[in-house]
Amino acid sequence: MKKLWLLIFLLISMLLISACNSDSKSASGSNESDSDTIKIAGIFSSSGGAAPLGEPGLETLKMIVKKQNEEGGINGKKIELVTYDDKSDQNEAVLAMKKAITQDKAVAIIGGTISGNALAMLPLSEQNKVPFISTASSRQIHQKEDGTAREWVFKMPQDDSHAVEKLLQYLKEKGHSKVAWLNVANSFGTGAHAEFKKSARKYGIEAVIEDEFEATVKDAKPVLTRVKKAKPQALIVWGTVQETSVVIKNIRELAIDLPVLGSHGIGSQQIFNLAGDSANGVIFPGGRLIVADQLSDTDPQKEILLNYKEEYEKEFKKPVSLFGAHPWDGFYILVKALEEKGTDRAAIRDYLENNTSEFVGLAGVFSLSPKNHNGLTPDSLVMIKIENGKWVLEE
Amino acid sequence: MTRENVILKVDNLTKQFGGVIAVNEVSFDVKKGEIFAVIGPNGAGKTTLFNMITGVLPSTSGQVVFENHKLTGKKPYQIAKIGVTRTFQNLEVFSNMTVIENVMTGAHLTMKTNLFTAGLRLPMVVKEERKTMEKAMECLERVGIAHLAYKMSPTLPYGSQRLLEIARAAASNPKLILLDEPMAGLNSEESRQLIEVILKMREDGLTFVFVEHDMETVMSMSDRIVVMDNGVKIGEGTPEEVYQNPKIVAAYLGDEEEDTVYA
Amino acid sequence: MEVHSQVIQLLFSGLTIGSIYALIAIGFVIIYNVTGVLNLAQGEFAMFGALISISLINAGLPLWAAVIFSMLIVSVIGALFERTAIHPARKSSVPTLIIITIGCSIAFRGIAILIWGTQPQSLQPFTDNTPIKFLNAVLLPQSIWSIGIAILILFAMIYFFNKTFVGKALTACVVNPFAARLMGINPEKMSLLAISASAGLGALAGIVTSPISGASYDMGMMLGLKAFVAAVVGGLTNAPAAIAGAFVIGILESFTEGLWSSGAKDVVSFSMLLLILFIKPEGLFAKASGKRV
Amino acid sequence: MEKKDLKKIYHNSPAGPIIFTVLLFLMPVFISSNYIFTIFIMIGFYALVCNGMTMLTGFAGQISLGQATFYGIGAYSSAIVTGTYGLSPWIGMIAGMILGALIALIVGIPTFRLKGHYLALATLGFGIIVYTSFKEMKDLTGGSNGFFGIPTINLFGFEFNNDLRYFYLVWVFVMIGLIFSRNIIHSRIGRALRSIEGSEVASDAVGVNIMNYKLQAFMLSAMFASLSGSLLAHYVTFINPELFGAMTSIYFLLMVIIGGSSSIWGSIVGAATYVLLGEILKQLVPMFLPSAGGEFEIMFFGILLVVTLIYMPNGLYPQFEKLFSKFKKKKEKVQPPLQVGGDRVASGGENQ
Repeated sequence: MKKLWLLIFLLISMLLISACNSDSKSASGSNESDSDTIKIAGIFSSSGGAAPLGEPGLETLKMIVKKQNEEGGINGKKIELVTYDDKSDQNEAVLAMKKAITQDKAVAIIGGTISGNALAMLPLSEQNKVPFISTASSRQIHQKEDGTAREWVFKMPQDDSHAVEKLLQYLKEKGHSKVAWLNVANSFGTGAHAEFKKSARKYGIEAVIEDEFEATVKDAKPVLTRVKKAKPQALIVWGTVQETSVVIKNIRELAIDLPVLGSHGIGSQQIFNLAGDSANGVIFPGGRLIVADQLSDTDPQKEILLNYKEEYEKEFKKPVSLFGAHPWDGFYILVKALEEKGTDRAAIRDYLENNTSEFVGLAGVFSLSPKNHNGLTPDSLVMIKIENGKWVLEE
Repeated sequence: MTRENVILKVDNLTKQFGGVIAVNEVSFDVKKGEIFAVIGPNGAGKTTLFNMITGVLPSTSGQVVFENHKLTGKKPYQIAKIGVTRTFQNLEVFSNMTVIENVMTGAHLTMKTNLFTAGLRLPMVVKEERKTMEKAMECLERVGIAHLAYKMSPTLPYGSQRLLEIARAAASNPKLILLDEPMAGLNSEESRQLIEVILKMREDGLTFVFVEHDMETVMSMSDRIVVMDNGVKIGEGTPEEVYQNPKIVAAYLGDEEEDTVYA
Repeated sequence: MEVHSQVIQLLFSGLTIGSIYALIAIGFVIIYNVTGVLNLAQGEFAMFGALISISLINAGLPLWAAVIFSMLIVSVIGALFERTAIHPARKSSVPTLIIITIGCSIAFRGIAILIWGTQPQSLQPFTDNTPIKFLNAVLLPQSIWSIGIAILILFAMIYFFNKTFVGKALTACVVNPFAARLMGINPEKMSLLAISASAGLGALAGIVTSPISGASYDMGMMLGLKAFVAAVVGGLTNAPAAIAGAFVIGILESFTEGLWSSGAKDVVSFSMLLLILFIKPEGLFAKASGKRV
Repeated sequence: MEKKDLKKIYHNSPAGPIIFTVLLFLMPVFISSNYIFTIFIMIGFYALVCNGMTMLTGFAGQISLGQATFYGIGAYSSAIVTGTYGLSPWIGMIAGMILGALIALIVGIPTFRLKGHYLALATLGFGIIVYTSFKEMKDLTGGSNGFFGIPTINLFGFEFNNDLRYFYLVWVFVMIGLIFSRNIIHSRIGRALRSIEGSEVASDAVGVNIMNYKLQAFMLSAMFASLSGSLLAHYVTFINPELFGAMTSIYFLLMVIIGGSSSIWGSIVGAATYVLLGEILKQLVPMFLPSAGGEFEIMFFGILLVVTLIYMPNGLYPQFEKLFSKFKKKKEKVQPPLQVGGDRVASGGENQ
């Protein structure tokens, strides 16, 4: 019985200690001397269902913070990075956010890998008036229902609407006016579906069939039989890698000979393993990163894209991913504000909002404003085609 | 036998399991204040009969009437509401409760508390609880195990658990208690105690019907007896009459007591 | 696409999915009949089977060896599961045992994350996967594998339970454990045997599935639940009924998806579960004399 | 004699609960970390759900594998009532509880007609149906995108808009819930529920309408879960269907079993163990297994659940009680293990 007490005591004291000291895996060594460091928190889904998205983000952020510190930090101060894993779980994300704001007293927070988590986290940033730079993609993150910007929240990835509009532009150019729309039945898919319904008409495009498939889809052939019957000119499959692979395979198996378009969520090497040859010919709107070497030399992003790619691949011995790019953009936008305004959160926010224009980042060229806390346009994306295990810029 | 005195009327009750007829058109009447026994060898259909009267088993045909209520087709809890309760052959005390709680559960039907008044613990609930508790104590005193009231029920000796079941049955203010082999597993001292309790309760106006094959108990305690064999009623009468009926003695002793008689 | 070819296509899809459910459902039924336990960790055996076979193939083993080894390994996992979790609690009530299997299922998933991580993996089809045309509908060789294996197992089951000594012994344990013991059959050994055999079958289901839909640590739960629905719908008391139930569920899901909406798929199959539970709890195809449930 | 005697059966010395409550409510005087508050708020949400489930599992002997359904119904009711229609949060809460109870009734009636462990299966299936509905009824729930912009709770102009305030709000509800449950257990209703577990046939014979009481316990558990869901919705202000999936239901059951379903205090122990252990594992495991990713901690919870059921079927709470009674020299009163239905049902089913 004594053992049980001891155990409980130990566990509780461990929790208290860890809570008070906070889990500071700082990039720099120093801990207590607050004035010498600038504390930033990174919250990513480095495990759980969204780990393939969250991990590159976390790694990138760690890498560039280290680099920045090696180059002298910010105005002589080192950056202290505190990181949390939200395990792709909404509750965990809220807890981590809380910890970052109240225990670590972070100056700003970067992260929120998936939209669900970012949406759950952002009320805390608004309440506590802490700048939150989101690396998840939903438009709701930076925009309220009425279309105005959320005061303390900025968002680095393109909106779903950018990707959808880029895709629609492409369809229009190719003259496909009757399309089939399929999306994965989660926030990634339904969000894009809403954007599609809103904008399709503008581009003179009509969906002859709209349906969903599950993230755990095993066989999409039943849905595809209906798609085939509707006789579209092109087929849009909006999902992330795993489910899209299954659907694409099924499309090939049913010998549906139509152009297949994917979402920006499939721009990961995994698609080559999971979908194999079936992926050939799939076209999707994606960031310039994965086709950086094919860009024309006049492209303003080309240089930093190639640099980032080289650094990341050298450090982690694996190919870059688009999801790693968003924290990069967020961090360097933030660095500028920190250099100018120090650690005053309100001043940082104002600076981010008003003084970030034509910032050349990895995802695109950002121009933030009080009305727009994202600052990207559909042109920040390019159409990319999959060909025999390679990305090919499609123009 | 005057009609007004009849409290329980069993009328052509039949139970068929597949092709086997376990109870075949059994009829008898029980009068108010009587101690009435159903005897017969194992497999005679006594327990099946009991289960039909208390609603545990549906009957195939025939009916049971208690006072003016038809019991056939009712569920056990509905039958309990009418005033018929029972004990069990293989002891079914609530093993997760203390002795007094067992008896208080027996008084379930005499109480009115519902989920919300209970949750809010309104004054009327407290009052009712106290009243029930007193009553439960009384019941325990009547069977002579009041001193064990706060023990967990499985810790009681076997005989006391039987008494507890009777106290629990009595707590619901029933008019009729059915006892399923009340003497099974009791030693002679415990049996004697139990008989005393039952006789005492009969004086308070309760009616008892019991199934038993301990002949001694049956003869010493019951007013009237029904004898069953192979699902059929083969005789009825006072203990003396039954003892003197050669047909009954043959059937009963021939089957059941053979071992004991010749051992 | 014409209506009849669409129907045939949906039928093919339904049969494929159904055959996967069937393989897992058989395991449910065997375990349930021999031990009385509703094993909600059954889907995790499929997950282990799939991931282990992929690892073995990546390590250079040929497909057939990988299949056999991973089935063996998963059978051993099943045996360990029986010894450490089910056996010590065999005297507990049915719900307690159900919860124990849930506990094991989440523990299994945790172990899978530690070993394989969260990234989905895939397996090459068993044979060349050029679609076969049939009345304007296509059937994949992998689907034929899957359906074929399910049917083969069905006949193996019938043979096993009716013709072999061990099979009869297992049946005896169900009908009357006491009499079985008198005849020298040890029900505890039978429980071990039943659970490891079911684990092996579950593994096979997982391996067959992975070329079709990939494999990941969390694939077990939904597969297990659907197979469970199938088993209840068909009838938990005997394997052929459960297999029939699995095909019913597979076809139902495929037609719901093909003719109505994919979102409604889960709703339809789980509504079917409730409907069966409420109206015909012994299952659609079970004989009314079924002892269990 | 009268007054003392009631206490003799339910010797609920108020000392323990009062000390606990005082310590808990004084905690913010010593600790002012929002992180700690959040953890306790989470524990409160879960404890409230588990409280209802304890009534259902420990006292009525039924198992629900779909309690997250009611948690979700509460959350979405509150979200829709306050977010979409702009009504008072209290209306949302009550609407959620009524809706939860009604749905429990609809699921319960056919389920309890059947003997055995059907509730577990029916709730499992039903949980998935409702979860899918949350995703599919996009106009009402926002679908997978989630429901955004749920207002905070306001009581006579007092906003529960920070962690400290919410901490008190949640724990007041938890305490009221505990007292409510305790009152029920120590009454006619509690005895009726426990008698079902003790012996279903005897319970029937003394006049307990078993189906009715199982149903009541199920509805009560649904209301607790729904209330907790409402509180969650107003706390996080953003909800999506993922919060209310099958895994959440399983976690609730896990908490109830680990805490111990034979006492309502087990619900707090279970919820606290789940949350605290989860937090600790998150800190510790990466130190030893840096490569571990994902929800690896479910492995520990799974093992803990199995070990608890095999070696400590009463859960952790009785251990606490034993410790406590060592100091207080209390009478022996350990409830028997979670002998949920099963065996008893089988032995009582003479009419099958």
